[in-house]
Amino acid sequence: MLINHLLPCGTLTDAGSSFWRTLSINEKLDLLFFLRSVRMLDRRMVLWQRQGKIGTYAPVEGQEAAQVGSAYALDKKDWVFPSYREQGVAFTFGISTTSIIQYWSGRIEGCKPPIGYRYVPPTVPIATQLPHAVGAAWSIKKKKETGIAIAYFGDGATSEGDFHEALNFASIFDLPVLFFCQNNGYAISVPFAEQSATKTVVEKASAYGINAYQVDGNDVLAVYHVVKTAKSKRKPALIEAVTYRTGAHTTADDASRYRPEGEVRIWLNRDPLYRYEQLCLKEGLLDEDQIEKQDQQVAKELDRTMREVEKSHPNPSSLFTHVYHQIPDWLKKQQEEAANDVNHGSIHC
Amino acid sequence: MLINHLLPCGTLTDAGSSFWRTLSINEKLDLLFFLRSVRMLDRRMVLWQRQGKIGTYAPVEGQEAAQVGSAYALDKKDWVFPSYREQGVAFTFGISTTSIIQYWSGRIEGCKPPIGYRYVPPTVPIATQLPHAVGAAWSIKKKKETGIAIAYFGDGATSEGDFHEALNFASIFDLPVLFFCQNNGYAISVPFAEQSATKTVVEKASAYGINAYQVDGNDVLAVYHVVKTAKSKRKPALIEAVTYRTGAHTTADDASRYRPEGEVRIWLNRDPLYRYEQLCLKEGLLDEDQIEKQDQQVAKELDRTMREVEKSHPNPSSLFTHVYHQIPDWLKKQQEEAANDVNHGSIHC
Amino acid sequence: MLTMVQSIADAQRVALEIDKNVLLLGEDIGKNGGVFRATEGLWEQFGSERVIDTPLSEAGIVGSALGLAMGGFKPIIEIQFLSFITPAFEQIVSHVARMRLRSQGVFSTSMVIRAPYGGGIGAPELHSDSTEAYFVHTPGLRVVVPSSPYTAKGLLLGAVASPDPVLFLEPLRLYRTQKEEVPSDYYTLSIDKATVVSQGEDVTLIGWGAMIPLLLEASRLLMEQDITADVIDLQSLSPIDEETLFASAKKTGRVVIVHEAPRTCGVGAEIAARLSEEVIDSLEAPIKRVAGYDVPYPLFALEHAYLPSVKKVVQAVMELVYFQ
Amino acid sequence: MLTMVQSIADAQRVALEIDKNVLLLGEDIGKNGGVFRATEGLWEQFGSERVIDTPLSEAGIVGSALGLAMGGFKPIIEIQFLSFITPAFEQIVSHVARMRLRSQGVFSTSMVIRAPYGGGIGAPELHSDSTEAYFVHTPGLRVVVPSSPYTAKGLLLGAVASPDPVLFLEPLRLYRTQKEEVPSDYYTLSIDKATVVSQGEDVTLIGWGAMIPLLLEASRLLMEQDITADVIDLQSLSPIDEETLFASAKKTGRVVIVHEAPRTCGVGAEIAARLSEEVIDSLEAPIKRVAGYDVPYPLFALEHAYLPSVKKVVQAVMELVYFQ
Ligand SMILES: Cc1ncc(C[n+]2csc(CCOP(=O)(O)OP(=O)(O)O)c2C)c(N)n1
Ligand SMILES: Cc1ncc(C[n+]2csc(CCOP(=O)(O)OP(=O)(O)O)c2C)c(N)n1
Ligand SMILES: [Mg+2]
Ligand SMILES: [Mg+2]
Repeated sequence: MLINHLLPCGTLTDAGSSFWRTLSINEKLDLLFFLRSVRMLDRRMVLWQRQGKIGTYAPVEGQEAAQVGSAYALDKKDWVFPSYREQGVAFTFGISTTSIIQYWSGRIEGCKPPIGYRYVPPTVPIATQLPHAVGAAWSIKKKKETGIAIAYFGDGATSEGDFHEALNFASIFDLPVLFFCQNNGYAISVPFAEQSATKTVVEKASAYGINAYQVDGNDVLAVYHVVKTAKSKRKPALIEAVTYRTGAHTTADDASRYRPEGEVRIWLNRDPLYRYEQLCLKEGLLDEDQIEKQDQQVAKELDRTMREVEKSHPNPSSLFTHVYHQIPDWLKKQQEEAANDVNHGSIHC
Repeated sequence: MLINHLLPCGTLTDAGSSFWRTLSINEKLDLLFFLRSVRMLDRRMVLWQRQGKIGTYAPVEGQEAAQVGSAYALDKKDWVFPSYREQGVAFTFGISTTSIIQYWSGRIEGCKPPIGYRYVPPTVPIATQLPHAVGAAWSIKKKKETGIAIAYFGDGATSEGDFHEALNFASIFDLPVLFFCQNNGYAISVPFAEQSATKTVVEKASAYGINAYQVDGNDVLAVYHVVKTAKSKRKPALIEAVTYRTGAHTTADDASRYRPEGEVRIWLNRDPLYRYEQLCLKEGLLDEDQIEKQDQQVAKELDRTMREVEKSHPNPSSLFTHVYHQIPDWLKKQQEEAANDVNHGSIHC
Repeated sequence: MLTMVQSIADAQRVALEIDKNVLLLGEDIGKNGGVFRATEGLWEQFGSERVIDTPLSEAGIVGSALGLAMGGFKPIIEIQFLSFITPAFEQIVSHVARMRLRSQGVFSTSMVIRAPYGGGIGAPELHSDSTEAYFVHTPGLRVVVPSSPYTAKGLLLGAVASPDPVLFLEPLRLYRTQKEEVPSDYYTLSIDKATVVSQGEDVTLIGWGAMIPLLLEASRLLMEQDITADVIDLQSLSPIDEETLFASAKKTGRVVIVHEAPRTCGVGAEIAARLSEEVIDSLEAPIKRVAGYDVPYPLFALEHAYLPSVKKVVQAVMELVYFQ
Repeated sequence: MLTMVQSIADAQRVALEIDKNVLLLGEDIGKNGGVFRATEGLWEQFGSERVIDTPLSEAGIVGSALGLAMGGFKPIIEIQFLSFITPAFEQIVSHVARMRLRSQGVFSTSMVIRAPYGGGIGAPELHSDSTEAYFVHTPGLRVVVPSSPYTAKGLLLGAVASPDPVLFLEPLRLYRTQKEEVPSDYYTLSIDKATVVSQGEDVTLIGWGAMIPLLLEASRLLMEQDITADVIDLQSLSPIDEETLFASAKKTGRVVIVHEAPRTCGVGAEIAARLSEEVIDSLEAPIKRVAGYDVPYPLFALEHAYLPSVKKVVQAVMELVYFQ
């Protein structure tokens, strides 16, 4: 049942081999680039949080293949509805690291998608983005566009009513929407077995009569392949990417309180980067020096971006813009009040 | 798949015959009494609504077997969470016709369950009673009581998030709760095929890994048998009683706008009363005269009750009692205000 | 001559005609024409691609309508009764009210959520509640309430034209009480203005929706005692048209605010608070509220005891006029 | 010496000890001890039958807690952050607040819904909202907010003892800012009384939760200018302890109400409305509100610009003192 292309050691399965042959060199190298870049970005974010440069942060580590593989299968015109942990999706889809860093620095500018991109700001309330993706897919269908909508969510989201209502709508109205669940085994501290009476997420698809795919979420090739396939059908589908976050839920969380060390170790041995890197090296797509150089480039760029974000400052007047289409006069009065309140830097003065 | 004991013509199936043999005469006669009484009560309610004696009313007609059969399988100690159409359940379970008439006359007294009965006031917001039943079942389990909780709802309720969350909880915590769905084919005007991508309600149980039974909802014996069986397992179960309301959604609704006449006719031929009455007559449990006499008795009692309810008047002070455990002093002030407002009979004076 | 519910259907017909991106979504709004017939004939005219019967799933309706709005459509949603908006509460307050801001103006949130509300017609439990204050307290939304067939059509088309999401509350008690000339063409009324529906000198009566006929009746009765009233139909509950309220309060020096919702933290509280912040020195008496009691809306046998009445309003005015 | 979050854990420990019908339900409250550690150690002490990790399902949690309450248990629910109460909004307003009334007193609705709320700690989006007004406007509920470790334990145990359902809002900004002597035994504080935490003559400052330290600081600064303030910690937002507020307002003649929620239709509006109804003739200046702006709570980089500050409070007082 679990679709798998690439084993933890970096060996292709039969299905993996045939998919691999269909890929261009660029695709193959891109996947590696995104995987490595996302990990680098993610680790820096954790560090920057510790240094007080950004706020509480939700790390991706361990889930890079699920995010990169799925996002790489998307087209620019697709609608993307991420939750709060999708930095890997954002980066791969083409969202700037500036935006990503700004968002986690509590800066609303970071939410603004680049022109032409239908990349929706991260959704914090669990499962609420699923109905939005349904609506966006409906707009695609009604306008006879070619794209799809994809909603990203965790295993935890499957317990919410919005999950149910969204899948039901998608199915009844037959909409081109992919429900992409990263089942990382936990909703914060609660293991999937305590959240769901079915052993898998895909089993739930039968209540809605929609297609379902369970895929090894640490296998970037299988994820890429599955999402590409599901996308091409232009039908609602539930995709379960079985994965694991090797770090904490957020930088404010202590995962050792609820996860046995042994479990983490097992999953470290299934690292999504290692296996794909091994494959690329074996296949002679590039060598370790080239990887190293590429990494340095990315690192430099990330650090430069962080410095830039730090230099800029938020403007209190942006509290008021975009709340309504235009700032109404009555709200302008409050905006002036805020502008006059020069000491806005601190609550205690 | 569909469990059936009694054919529309009044003939027992094989399964029906063996169940029939296990029943006492009292049980057999009770079922007939309740079916006939509920229909009589229901028809009178529709009439009384037309006469302005009660408010908007949701008729049961066509669904009597589902309601009587299920309620007759319950014990006094069971928790019952009805929706707004469960007059048949209420009557069979032992709720007085006074209460039923009061409720539909807009009188809060009609909501009060008799002492010792865990019959909860009708729930109006769709599907919201399902989590309550889960909680009540949880209390049963925790207190090691012997009963179960049952939630009544329609096909429409399966589209709501609360349906999903309730079934998930019931399954995870393994609670003795029956989810009894009267699938009457419509949520007001919307046919089930437009509400759900699965053809049946029972298919949805697989998303929660719970037992499911689909039963002919117009077959009082099959319903009684299924609920008895499910109840004895003390496990969560989803029961779909396939039925039809032959009347309108409520007295304010015109069902001919959205239902073909032919469809209604088909279901009139599957009348739940006719078939069970035929069986009883054939089996010689009683004759038509006895039925007639019994009916007259019930009718007299109903009319007497209606007159009594009409004679009594609601007390404005009851707006304030039971909002909190005790009426707080600040609310007593409002209560006095209301008491002093003698002309409370009309908004326009 | 149309009733309010007919004028609302008519407004939606016009909206569907002039803008192909307008869509209707809701429970029983298609073939059935809505439980109140507020979408009567529209499914027949525009088909099920534009007048969409949905499953019984308010969060799903509002959430997917938001996705449709982001995708360039303009959904008009019917929530069958205002109380049944609560399953969609999260979608409304966490998303509909915020998506424009969160996306920094990139994604549209333009939609109208229609809901019949209020009491007085002997409806079943939870079919008569007035919960407008929840939404007035939620920045990013607009809240509009008509009080007549003519204003209903103009305000609803104004709401549809608004790029902001609008909660459009329809006082169901007025759905069929009055027939009025309603132009069959497109016209809009401003959705952020109050209207002075009757002019006077001694007291300002503020209300909306089904309270307006009641305030006019109270004002007529007061006239018999030589007390004349400004009767203000608030119409826009969010934003509140302060200027109109302040001007009237300054003129009369006495204010009574009337609404069906429970008194505590109702919209009346906000109006009273603003008046007491801005025009307190013009007031000759305390600000009075005539509102629902602080109890859940009762089953209908007692709704008349719960609701504001002409008598309660007149009494409140008398107390102010003879204050001190 | 305990912090507020420790005293809240301690209150729950005591509640679990003295009443075997007390149950804790919530997301991550068991093994993890709660994301803020407000249930630290309780799962270990009382086991998973009494300290229950639930699925991520707020409507399911509140709805099944109501069923448990009806069945004789006393649930204490943790909602992880107040904004995530919205999926349970229908269960709370249509059922928890009404089931006692609907069943005419037969079924208990006694439960406590705890939720951290408010801003000031740089939390992610939707983790800092103050939506107390929604619940204060909902008859049948009580709403309580502590402002110190000592009051937190006493009020929480008071809430648990209450037969009415209580929304217990915990100002997360104060979770760890202060350590205080907190008796380890059982004690309760009245959950419907305001407290005058500091006495003065010239102005009344009204607030709750995280506003209290800020009001005390403002009062200290004002003292330097010979302005003395009554600082009132409302504590009970529903019901509102009018007597205490009226007495102070009559004494000082000037009132500033401070809260984090958006100004429009916030609880401040209700307080202002009541004062303007009942003590208007004692006021020497308009009633002022210092509140959040009428915008969604911002991402954290701007939260300090959004929130009430000592400076804004002092400025509001000055305007009142030098009024006219
Ligand atoms: C409606 C709602 N309830 C609670 C929370 C708090 N919360 C944030 S993340 C989380 C766990 C989510 O788990 P899952 O869906 O598996 O995603 P993961 O974090 O594992 O990626 C919780 C409970 C929330 N954001 N929204
Ligand atoms: C949350 C909610 N939304 C809408 C309604 C209005 N409403 C009352 S009954 C009904 C249809 C219910 O259909 P179903 O669940 O199949 O039950 P049936 O009436 O057929 O017995 C609707 C939409 C409601 N009561 N609650
Ligand atoms: Mg997870
Ligand atoms: Mg039905």
